[in-house]
Amino acid sequence: MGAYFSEIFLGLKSLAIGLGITFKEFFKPVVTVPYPYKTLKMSDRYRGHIELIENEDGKPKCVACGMCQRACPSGCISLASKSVEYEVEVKGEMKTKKKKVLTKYDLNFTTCSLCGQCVESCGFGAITFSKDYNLASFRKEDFHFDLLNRLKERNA
Amino acid sequence: MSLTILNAVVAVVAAIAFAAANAAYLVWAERRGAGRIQRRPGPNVNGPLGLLQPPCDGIKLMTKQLMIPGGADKALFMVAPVLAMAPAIMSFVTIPFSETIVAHSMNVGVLMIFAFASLGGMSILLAGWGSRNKYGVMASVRAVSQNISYEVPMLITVITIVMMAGTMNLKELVAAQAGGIWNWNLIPSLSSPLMPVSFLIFFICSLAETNRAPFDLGEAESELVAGFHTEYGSMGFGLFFMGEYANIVIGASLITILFLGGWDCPLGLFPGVWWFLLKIYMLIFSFIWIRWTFPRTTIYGLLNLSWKILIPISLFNLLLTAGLLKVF
Amino acid sequence: MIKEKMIQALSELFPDPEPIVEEPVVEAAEDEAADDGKKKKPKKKVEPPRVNGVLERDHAAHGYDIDVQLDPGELLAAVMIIDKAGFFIESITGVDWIKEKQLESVYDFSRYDHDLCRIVVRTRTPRDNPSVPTISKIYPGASWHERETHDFFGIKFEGHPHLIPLLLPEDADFHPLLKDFKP
Amino acid sequence: MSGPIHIRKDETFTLNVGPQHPATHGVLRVKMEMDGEYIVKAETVLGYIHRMHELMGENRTYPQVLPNLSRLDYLGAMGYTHGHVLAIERAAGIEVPERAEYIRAIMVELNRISSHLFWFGAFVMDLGGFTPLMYAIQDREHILDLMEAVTGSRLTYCYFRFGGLYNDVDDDFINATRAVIPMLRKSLKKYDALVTGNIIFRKRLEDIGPISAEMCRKYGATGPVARGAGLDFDVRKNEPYSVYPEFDFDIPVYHECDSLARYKVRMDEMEQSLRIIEQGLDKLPDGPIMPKKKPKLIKPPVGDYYQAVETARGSFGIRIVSDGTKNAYRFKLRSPTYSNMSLFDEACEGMMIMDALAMMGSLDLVIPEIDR
Repeated sequence: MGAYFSEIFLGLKSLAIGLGITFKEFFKPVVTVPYPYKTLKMSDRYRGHIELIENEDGKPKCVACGMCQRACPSGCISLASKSVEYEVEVKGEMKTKKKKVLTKYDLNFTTCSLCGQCVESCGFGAITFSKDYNLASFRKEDFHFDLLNRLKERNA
Repeated sequence: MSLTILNAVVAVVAAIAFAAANAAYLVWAERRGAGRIQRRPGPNVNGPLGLLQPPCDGIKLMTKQLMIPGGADKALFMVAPVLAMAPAIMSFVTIPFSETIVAHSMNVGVLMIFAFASLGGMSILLAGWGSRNKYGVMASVRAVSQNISYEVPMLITVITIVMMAGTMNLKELVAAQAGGIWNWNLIPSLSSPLMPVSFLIFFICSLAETNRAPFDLGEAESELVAGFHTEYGSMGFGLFFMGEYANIVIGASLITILFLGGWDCPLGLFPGVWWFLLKIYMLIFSFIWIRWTFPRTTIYGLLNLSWKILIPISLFNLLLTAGLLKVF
Repeated sequence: MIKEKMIQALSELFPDPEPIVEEPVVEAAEDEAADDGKKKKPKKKVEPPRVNGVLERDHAAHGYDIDVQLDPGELLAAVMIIDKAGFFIESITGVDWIKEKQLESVYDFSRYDHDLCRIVVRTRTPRDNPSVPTISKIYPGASWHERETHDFFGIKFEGHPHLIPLLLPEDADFHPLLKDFKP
Repeated sequence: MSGPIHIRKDETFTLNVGPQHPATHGVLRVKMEMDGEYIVKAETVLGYIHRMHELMGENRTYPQVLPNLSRLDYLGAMGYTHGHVLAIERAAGIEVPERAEYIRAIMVELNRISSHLFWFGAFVMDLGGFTPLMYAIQDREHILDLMEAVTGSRLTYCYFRFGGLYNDVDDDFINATRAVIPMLRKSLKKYDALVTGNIIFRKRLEDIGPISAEMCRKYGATGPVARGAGLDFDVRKNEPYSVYPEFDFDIPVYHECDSLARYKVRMDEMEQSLRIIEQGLDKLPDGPIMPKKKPKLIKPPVGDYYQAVETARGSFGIRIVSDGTKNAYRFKLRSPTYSNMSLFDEACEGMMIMDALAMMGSLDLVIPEIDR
């Protein structure tokens, strides 16, 4: 009989403690961020989709070596390049040299798993993560990013 | 007192309006309250403080298609939500908000409210059975056994009070408690020392009767998906929802009338009807507060609570009160 | 120590003439040496497939202690010994040795107590008709692992009560982890 | 609770719990034969989000598989990646700098806490209490912020590399972590008062869903499920790896075998993880986070390698059969919940559905990890 009443009493007490905790929380300030009206700043290392980095001339640093393409586990990077001849001054005389210039750098963000292997594999520091996370669309095609274009738009 | 047709129409319309407004804005209050408890704002986009949320929800529910699942019993499926709402509205007719504001004062008011409350269980049974859903059937069986076992301690507690006041008229029950807080039934008196316990029992039972958490076994969303209203959409679901909140208002009013002195004012600052409303909304807040604090009980835990704890204690209280009434 | 005991108990399953019992020991020693030297000697590669028997392995290098290879017929006996010694079943998987035209099913057992010992039991069956007795009678938990292995490799577990696809669709008639699987 | 005394075979019905059901936390389906509220027989059907990670592991080079591992278990991704890198390091013989190992341990433990916190919330939600989930998520958010600042992502980290780490932690992280620890301790006390002591909660879990030690052994259950059955088994202690031998921590073991025991194990484990993080921060040595010489292409020598780690859900095993090329010949993932879930069919027989679902919650299921 004693156990019966003590169980009722202890049960009621535990319920009261619970109610006390939620009552205290009731008066504490709200912790959520009303997302579309207010946004949080992403941390410096936030890994969004990748973005090309420009050099001093506003041209992409990328030398189109294709390392990122090979490193990508999902095969979502595709790039194309063409050879361009250019003149450079070596020891006082002008010489014609060939180099690869990036003509296309497509990122298929629908299959990207944001692992960062591409950025790590890049030996030239030519790609970086963007801080872009407000990505939503009804069309798949919106996530086939043309990074060269994005770079141009950024510069413009 | 004779009831003219005009009187009746006005009473029913007022009751429906009160029930509907309460149901709509209690949903809002519940969501805001839950939000505050969980430290988030709750609905706050539609209108100031999200006050336009209930009309938006209502419009959404009304414009949705009413789907009747294949193989369902159409008649029962359609009747059940109406049956959930109607008794709740009918019960409002007899509830006295103050000495004068009452649609129709009956001398069996308590009995009438309990009679209508039992119909609520019926609607759940029909909804679960009629929608041809296994979850629905399981939930309705649960809900009915729950309703039956909780009506017993509830009625025993009411008998205690009726015995003390000597009337079943709700108005007279309040009148019997007039004259200050110490006269309320909540406060133990010489003839009924266990009244706070009775209050607690009645409070728990009204939680269970209205299918509120932690006794919401009828809709137990984590195991029975949505329980008896799994198959309901659009306004069918809306009616169940409104019925639930209307029942909460009735439960709170009944507690106020039976234990908290109805419109009796402890300080007398403003008219009694405001005190009455204040009391019921305080009780409703505690309902909301409890819902967002506790996990759900099990069905056997629920029945154990009723048959092993609430009924013996309330019976004991009844006998004690009867004996003491004889003595004093 | 449980390791020595288990090696003893499992070795008794191979009562063959002495040279075969000897051989695994030699191989084990060689294997250790190979691990230490990082690079396998070229002659290792042309060595014939492993002979059935018990091998002791270095836990630090391989992650398991005892490596048993046996015929499917002896599997149940070995698993019963392991069960009696109080091991729990960790996983069952397969490996497709397509060059040798064999399918290997691999059983991992480990212990709950601090006497660390992981036993790997391997058994090979021909690739064209892979069939291994089920151990789900001894370890009911093996049932799912065997169904999974059946899904992926098509190894039939004889006597399994419910050998239907678990992870693959119910009507799957392909075995994706076979090396000649073309999606 | 025992089952119904008398079952008539012709009076049972089949109830499909899932693939879409609030209690299964994903796309798991349990076909239950019911007699009223009692379960007569249950059969779990898996594979609704089976993605064949093992085949991907064979088709891709070793570094390319790295992101896959965090897709196994989205709540405790670090632990799984840890197992993977340790296995490859064991196979290829790569030395890991000490600092990297310490950071790994800190990260794994942080992730374990965040996983347990989310489980705690989801579990109480299974039982019908919604609010603890929100509190748990608030606390988890602090941990995710910490981890985001270092790793760059919030859920699927891909932070460990063979031989080291993707990037180093800074003082900000260390200070922020030190600040978060007492806050979490306070929250754990709050949960204790709000949930653990609650009579309704206890009544729902005590003596419900018994899983005995012998059953654990027969089904290979590990992690909190085994520890709730009185088995003192934690890979961090039993088969020490990484820098765990350096830390002083206890393995919580409860002998009640019921759902409450499993709940308590996890709640105590959070405290132990906090202790490990504290010690890790104190002991964190200076130095590089990547080895000086690391093979450009990872080609483990021919052989068969196994690595077990203790994740939030139990012992995760990874077996790599290498044929000496840059792809694995066989890439086997032994997921802990797969084994833990396999005993559900037997354990839930004769239980009532709400108890069975409470027990299912106490197993801490993450479906992508079961289906792989």
